[in-house]
Amino acid sequence: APPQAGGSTSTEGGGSTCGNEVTIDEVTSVGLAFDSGGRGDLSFNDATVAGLEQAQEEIGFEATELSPNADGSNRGDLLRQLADAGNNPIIGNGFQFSEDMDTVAAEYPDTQFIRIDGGPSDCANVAVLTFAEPQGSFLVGAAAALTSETGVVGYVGANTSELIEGFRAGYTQGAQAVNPDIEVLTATLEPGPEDGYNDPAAARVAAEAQIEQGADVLYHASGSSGVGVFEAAAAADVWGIGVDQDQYNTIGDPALAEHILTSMLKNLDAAVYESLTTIVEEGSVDSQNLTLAEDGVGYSTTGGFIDDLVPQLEEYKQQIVDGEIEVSATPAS
Amino acid sequence: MTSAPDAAAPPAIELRGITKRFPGVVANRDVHLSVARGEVHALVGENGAGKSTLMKTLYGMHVPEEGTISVDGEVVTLRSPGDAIGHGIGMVHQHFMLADNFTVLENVVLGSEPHRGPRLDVAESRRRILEISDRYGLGLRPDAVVEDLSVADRQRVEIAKVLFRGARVLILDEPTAVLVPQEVDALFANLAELRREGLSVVFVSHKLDEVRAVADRITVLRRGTTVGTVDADEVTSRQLAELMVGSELPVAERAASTVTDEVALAVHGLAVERGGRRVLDDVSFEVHRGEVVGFAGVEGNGQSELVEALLGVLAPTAGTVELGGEDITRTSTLRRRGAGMAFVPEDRHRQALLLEAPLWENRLLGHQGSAPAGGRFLVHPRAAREQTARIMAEWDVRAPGVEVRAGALSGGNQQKLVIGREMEAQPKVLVAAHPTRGVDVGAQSSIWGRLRDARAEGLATVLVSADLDELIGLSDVLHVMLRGRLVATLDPRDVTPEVLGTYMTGAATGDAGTTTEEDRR
Amino acid sequence: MTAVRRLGAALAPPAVAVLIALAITALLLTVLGVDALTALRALVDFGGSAQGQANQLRTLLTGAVPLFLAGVAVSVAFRMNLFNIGVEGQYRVAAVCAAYVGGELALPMPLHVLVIVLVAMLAGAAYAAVPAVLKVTRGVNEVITTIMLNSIAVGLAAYLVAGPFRDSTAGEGGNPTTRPLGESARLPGFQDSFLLLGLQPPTRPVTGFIVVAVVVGVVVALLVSRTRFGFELRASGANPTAAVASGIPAKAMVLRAMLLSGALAGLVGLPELLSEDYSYGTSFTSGLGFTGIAVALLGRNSVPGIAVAALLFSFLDRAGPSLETQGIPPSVSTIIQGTVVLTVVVVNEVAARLLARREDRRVRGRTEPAAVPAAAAQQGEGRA
Amino acid sequence: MTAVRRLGAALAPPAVAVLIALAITALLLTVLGVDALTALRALVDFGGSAQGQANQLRTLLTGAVPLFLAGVAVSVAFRMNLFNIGVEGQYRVAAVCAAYVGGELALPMPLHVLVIVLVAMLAGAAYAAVPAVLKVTRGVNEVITTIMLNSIAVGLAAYLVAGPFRDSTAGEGGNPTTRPLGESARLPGFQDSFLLLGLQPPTRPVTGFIVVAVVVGVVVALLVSRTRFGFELRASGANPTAAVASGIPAKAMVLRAMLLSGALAGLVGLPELLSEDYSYGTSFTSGLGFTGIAVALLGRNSVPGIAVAALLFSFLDRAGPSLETQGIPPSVSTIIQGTVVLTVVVVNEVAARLLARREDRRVRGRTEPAAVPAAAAQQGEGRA
Ligand SMILES: Nc1ncnc2c1ncn2[C@@H]1O[C@H](COP(=O)(O)OP(=O)(O)OP(=O)(O)O)[C@@H](O)[C@H]1O
Ligand SMILES: Nc1ncnc2c1ncn2[C@@H]1O[C@H](COP(=O)(O)OP(=O)(O)OP(=O)(O)O)[C@@H](O)[C@H]1O
Ligand SMILES: [Mg+2]
Ligand SMILES: [Mg+2]
Repeated sequence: APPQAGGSTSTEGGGSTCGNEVTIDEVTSVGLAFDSGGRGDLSFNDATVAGLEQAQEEIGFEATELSPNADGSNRGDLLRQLADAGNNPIIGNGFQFSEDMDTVAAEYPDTQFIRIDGGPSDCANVAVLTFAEPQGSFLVGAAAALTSETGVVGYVGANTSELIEGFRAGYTQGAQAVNPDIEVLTATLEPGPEDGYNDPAAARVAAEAQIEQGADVLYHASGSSGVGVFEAAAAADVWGIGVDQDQYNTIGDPALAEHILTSMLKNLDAAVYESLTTIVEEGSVDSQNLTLAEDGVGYSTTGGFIDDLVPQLEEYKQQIVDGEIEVSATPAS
Repeated sequence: MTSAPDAAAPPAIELRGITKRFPGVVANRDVHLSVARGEVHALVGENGAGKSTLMKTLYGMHVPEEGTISVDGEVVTLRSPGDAIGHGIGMVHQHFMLADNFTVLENVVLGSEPHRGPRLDVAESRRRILEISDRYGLGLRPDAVVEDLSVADRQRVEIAKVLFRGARVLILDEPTAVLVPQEVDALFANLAELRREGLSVVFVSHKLDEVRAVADRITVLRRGTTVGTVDADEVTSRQLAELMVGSELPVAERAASTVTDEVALAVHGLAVERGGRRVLDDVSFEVHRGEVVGFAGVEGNGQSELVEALLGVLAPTAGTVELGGEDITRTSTLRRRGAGMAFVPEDRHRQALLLEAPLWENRLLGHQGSAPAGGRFLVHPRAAREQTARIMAEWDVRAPGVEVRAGALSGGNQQKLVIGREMEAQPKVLVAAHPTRGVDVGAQSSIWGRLRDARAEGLATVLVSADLDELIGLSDVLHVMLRGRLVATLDPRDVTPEVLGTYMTGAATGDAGTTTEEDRR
Repeated sequence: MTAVRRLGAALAPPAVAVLIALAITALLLTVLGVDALTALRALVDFGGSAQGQANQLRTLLTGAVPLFLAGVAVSVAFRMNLFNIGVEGQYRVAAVCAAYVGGELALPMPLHVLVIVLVAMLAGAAYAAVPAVLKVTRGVNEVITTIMLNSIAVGLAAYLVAGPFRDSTAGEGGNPTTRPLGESARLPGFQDSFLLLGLQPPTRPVTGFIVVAVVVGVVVALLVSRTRFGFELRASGANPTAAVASGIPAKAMVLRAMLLSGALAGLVGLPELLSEDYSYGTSFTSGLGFTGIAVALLGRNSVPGIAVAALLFSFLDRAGPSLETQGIPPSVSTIIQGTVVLTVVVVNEVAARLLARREDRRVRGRTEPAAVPAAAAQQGEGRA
Repeated sequence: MTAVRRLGAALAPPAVAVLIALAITALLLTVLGVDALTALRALVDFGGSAQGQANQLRTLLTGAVPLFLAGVAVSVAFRMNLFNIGVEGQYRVAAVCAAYVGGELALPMPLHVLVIVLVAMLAGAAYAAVPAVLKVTRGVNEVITTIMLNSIAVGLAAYLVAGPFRDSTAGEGGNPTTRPLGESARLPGFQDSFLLLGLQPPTRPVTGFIVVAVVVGVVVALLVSRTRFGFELRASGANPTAAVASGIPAKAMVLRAMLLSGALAGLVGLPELLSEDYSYGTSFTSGLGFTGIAVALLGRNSVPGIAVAALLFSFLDRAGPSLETQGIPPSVSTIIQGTVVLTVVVVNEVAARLLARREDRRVRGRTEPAAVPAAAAQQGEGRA
């Protein structure tokens, strides 16, 4: 069905600079462009796929998935190709789509774009789904501090992008909320704001170094690099903390799963599922920031390792939802 | 035409009806060659006649299109040097094939290393090399790096290499081109020794007197095919030359002096050090316009360093060089060439040619900065092609065209191209090492003629050569080099090769019996 | 005439090669249990709609431009037997410097772009100067220094963009980038000009930097074949000893070749900077320098060959998503792309050899066999 | 005596180099505004506790093993002037094959490991055979073929592990891996043996494959310096024309060198397979082949040099997190690591030259200058 051009008067945000308000009568084909790592990364990309597949089962559209090339230079072209093929809406997975998606949205003003993560967009036809990762990370940080016997916990981040630094910020605050004297060791896999999602070997070396320095709970925000963290944790018999999905379930290796204390859930699947059903129901979708309050983020208890901590964590959660605790998205150092 | 010395036994080597084509060129056509056991067999012919090609065929470096090769009466197929070596054939190449950065020992054993199990037996290698060295008076230093050796030393390494493998048939492609008479005598003594031991030697040379002296039989090649085989004692050099080229044997005759007062090149107290040792020490001389100054010396006594220092490739540790009154001790090679210096190196493959580039690009090399083919910023391929064609015509460089790779030319033709290139630039000073190395008798006399013409027009020449006839015939004054020093200054008019030889080996010293500069004017 | 023939000689082998490569790839695919026909169709598929086709054409061209520049940069050093693995680091450092200077400056249109291009070339050359100087003065192999400088470049660019070069006008938070270029530095592209060729204009313009790439290609081709510098470069590469004896300063040539290579490398990031991103930030493309090595080798160091090679790489890159759409997993599509290039390399090599041999024969065929006086050869030359 | 001196000659330069490198790095850090002392202390910090130190030592050794193997693999080809960029692809293909065969087989202990090692070496050699054969028969440059084969290897390994080689006993879901090795294929490591040296044992053992690495190092060193094969390898690399003229089959040598290099490359992934992961999956370490090139070059192609270089790389790798703990941003720590290696390369080169010159003088000093009869030289030799 040809997309209907809605009135280009945008409501909030004071005047969009590109694209139209899009109304979709019938969702027949949905495009999904992956972040680097592609399908099978056991975390970020796979979570989005899960949401897409759930919606697909219910709604019954055709889905086209495309992966970026090795150097990630073709993200914009992936979106264009999906748009040219008539997909509507089109999902771009990851903040790295930010600039490209806005550019492409201007070129295809009547196609609805959905971006997971990234800064706000000026385009009327771009809906950005963001998550309060710092809040979720706060809770697993608290869990880490409550579990740690050494008073030292670790963190392995993919890179120094704003998004990934947010994980670190929340985690540190959560840990310090429990134990102000706690030492949080941090390691970053890539010096710049890009990549680092696909280097389990480096993650493992970093994690081992932290374990050597006494860390006994390690959190990672590094896509499929995280496997390296879990391997190091399992080998040293300490804890790892998963990210994005419930990695206890998705890691696929029981030996590693036994060392996944909890995971910071970024309910991508639910968000993707919901935005697609919203389009079906209402014809359009808006940007959303999904916080603890909306269950956009959270923590998992699979494996039962933190069952006794749940009351304390729920208390922190409530305080955050109530605004008693404010979680900053930028790390102190 | 006679039969082989021992008609009963099958010939050690027999080539029958060999034809070898390169794209567009028939290098060998229906060639027949038969070498008996214990025979020294010479192969002569003008440049490009196909001698090296034939020898390479025999050494398995390429497979002929037609014809058969028999070793001791048995037809064999030689697909690689490995095969040839397997049949007891060894070769010393016209252009050496040594690993420069390896030691003498390593080079000699390469490919047939003495070993115990998989392990290399260095001690055994050393023992056998020294044995060969002593037996044939090769004077090898097993641990010297080949890179540091003079051309003659390298030649000896190549010979040792072949002997080391116990080759029954030795191929020597122009082995004497860079040897001084004493060394040639020594080599021939060695060959005689080998021959007595029943080895066969095939050797290529342009020096017809030499050929007659040492060979049992001589096969003449012309335009890729055999003209005939003659007994060495039954032929004169003149007859040989006629068989080869149909012209007379050239003589390096002296011409009237054209020496002027004007100093073109002046060298004072020049010294060069290598590895902490003075390889050139306190060398002083002058070259005037219209003068040829010859340098005689056994290889390895500093001639190379002298040439390279004059060219500016080697930085002297002391002394000055003046070109036309201007101090050029510290100027670059480029400037020196620009100021009218030309250069014919001792090793054309290493220092003068781009073997994989077409002839016209080789014409540009060294002259890329000057008109008409080169320039300050641009080069002009068309002009370079035209000039190359002219050089080829005037200097009788035999090649199918200017687009041919330099590496496809025969050795003598490469040499003619290099000389032609340098002379066409009309230099003021020519620094030439072995300018007629490897060129045939006809071309040699024409090159000599041209050098004389240029001298008459004012060219100042520094001539280094192992060919004493050439040195004596062309030079206006002769310096003898020994251990990096000028030990004698001789007048070529009253010196014979034999006398010169005694000076070169250090048997005679000083300036006894020579004239002074004043006398000669 | 000869120019056309030479271009033909340079272009024919790759063309034949691509066809043969496709055949071999089809075989391999069948072995892997993939439907070869579908895969190949997807490979060469430019999409159904005219719009889609135009866009794919744009992607092809836009993708080829930086690869071409990288290939040319690598090839210049190759001519001297220098292996400039450092194009990768050079273009990264150049891009971050150019983006910073371009963002902070305000200049009228053509000047602004010019300054950015110059800064990029200078920065690239400066970064290439390090291995060059180390090689010339200390004899250090350029491969290892450039490998290490590549890794330093990653850190350096990240450090610069996060610190000294960061856009100070942007607030806290957000990923660090340099200040976006002003309008005067944004290169117009080709879009409506497609109409002139009777084609549908793509949704986005083809980068205007393609003009620079063409100019660079022509200049470098002329430089190498027609100038003294180019000749000296080739001679030094072919026979260093002879070059020195011919008055070519070997060390200076190493320096010059590396600086030129680095300056060209500096251009690699500019299409992206001037026509896409307008700043150096998170999504700046990396890895082009490495692909440039393959491009230069595939193009056999000749400028037209490199152009074809860059187009081939870009073509295959573009095909990745098409293959994925056809249900071919990314792993198999990587295999396909690699195999196509590999076969092209081999066939290209064989074809080039055959051609050289034919050319040889053509040249020689004009003259009589062996020992013919050169005068005849000269005539033969004149006749052609 | 000479062996010791030679080892000293190979080891002394890198040691001095590291010290000088640290000094230069300190300077650079000060320029970047980082406290140099803190940074350097963090760099060499092995942690406070004895346990921590033992563990860091373990990380250092474990990290160095595959880098050493990769470096040796690259260096064998280098000796013949072959640039085997393909170690990367070779070890990947070898690892996936070895993991598959090892996982599917059940054999008694030493045999099981042996079979896995053999399969890895065979697979590596087979994958290296492709560029070797293409070079020998078609004259295709090995750099481009290995580059392309690396990219094909990525696809191939992903394809194999997702399809034919996938662990069929594992359920659906989860990421694809090969079937985990049985106990009989899991290499015991060194842990309690630390006590013998008076050291605290690390929490995890050092990979037992270190023994294999040492054996490989010794064998390759002997092979290259003491055997005919090694000698002919060097000769063919240094001067192919001379080698051919000496009857050494050049093409066969290319084949042998590449096959040997590939077989050694096949070992690179085994420490991880046999002592860490026990299967090949998505998290298998990549990039070791590329680092191997830097290691081989830094080690100047000598086995002891490569060992030192591998340790240095592993040391710096290990230091990354320590630096970050000291508040040094990752970008700066990347710069530090790169600079240390770069300076080591330069100083090493200079030192090696000085040493070579001294050695030269020593050797030459033993013989008389020029035209000395060989007998005298022989005596001189005997005297030393
Ligand atoms: N590799 C090659 N490719 C093409 N042509 C070649 C090749 N080698 C030799 N030729 C040609 O074959 C012919 C014979 O050359 P060859 O080297 O055998 O001459 P030669 O008798 O040894 O001469 P010289 O006395 O100058 O050394 C020449 O025309 C030469 O150009
Ligand atoms: N780079 C070097 N290092 C050490 N020794 C060297 C070096 N170059 C030459 N030699 C030695 O110096 C001596 C003189 O050699 P040189 O090359 O000067 O010979 P030459 O007299 O020039 O011979 P030719 O007549 O062939 O030019 C030889 O013993 C040689 O081994
Ligand atoms: Mg010859
Ligand atoms: Mg000499």
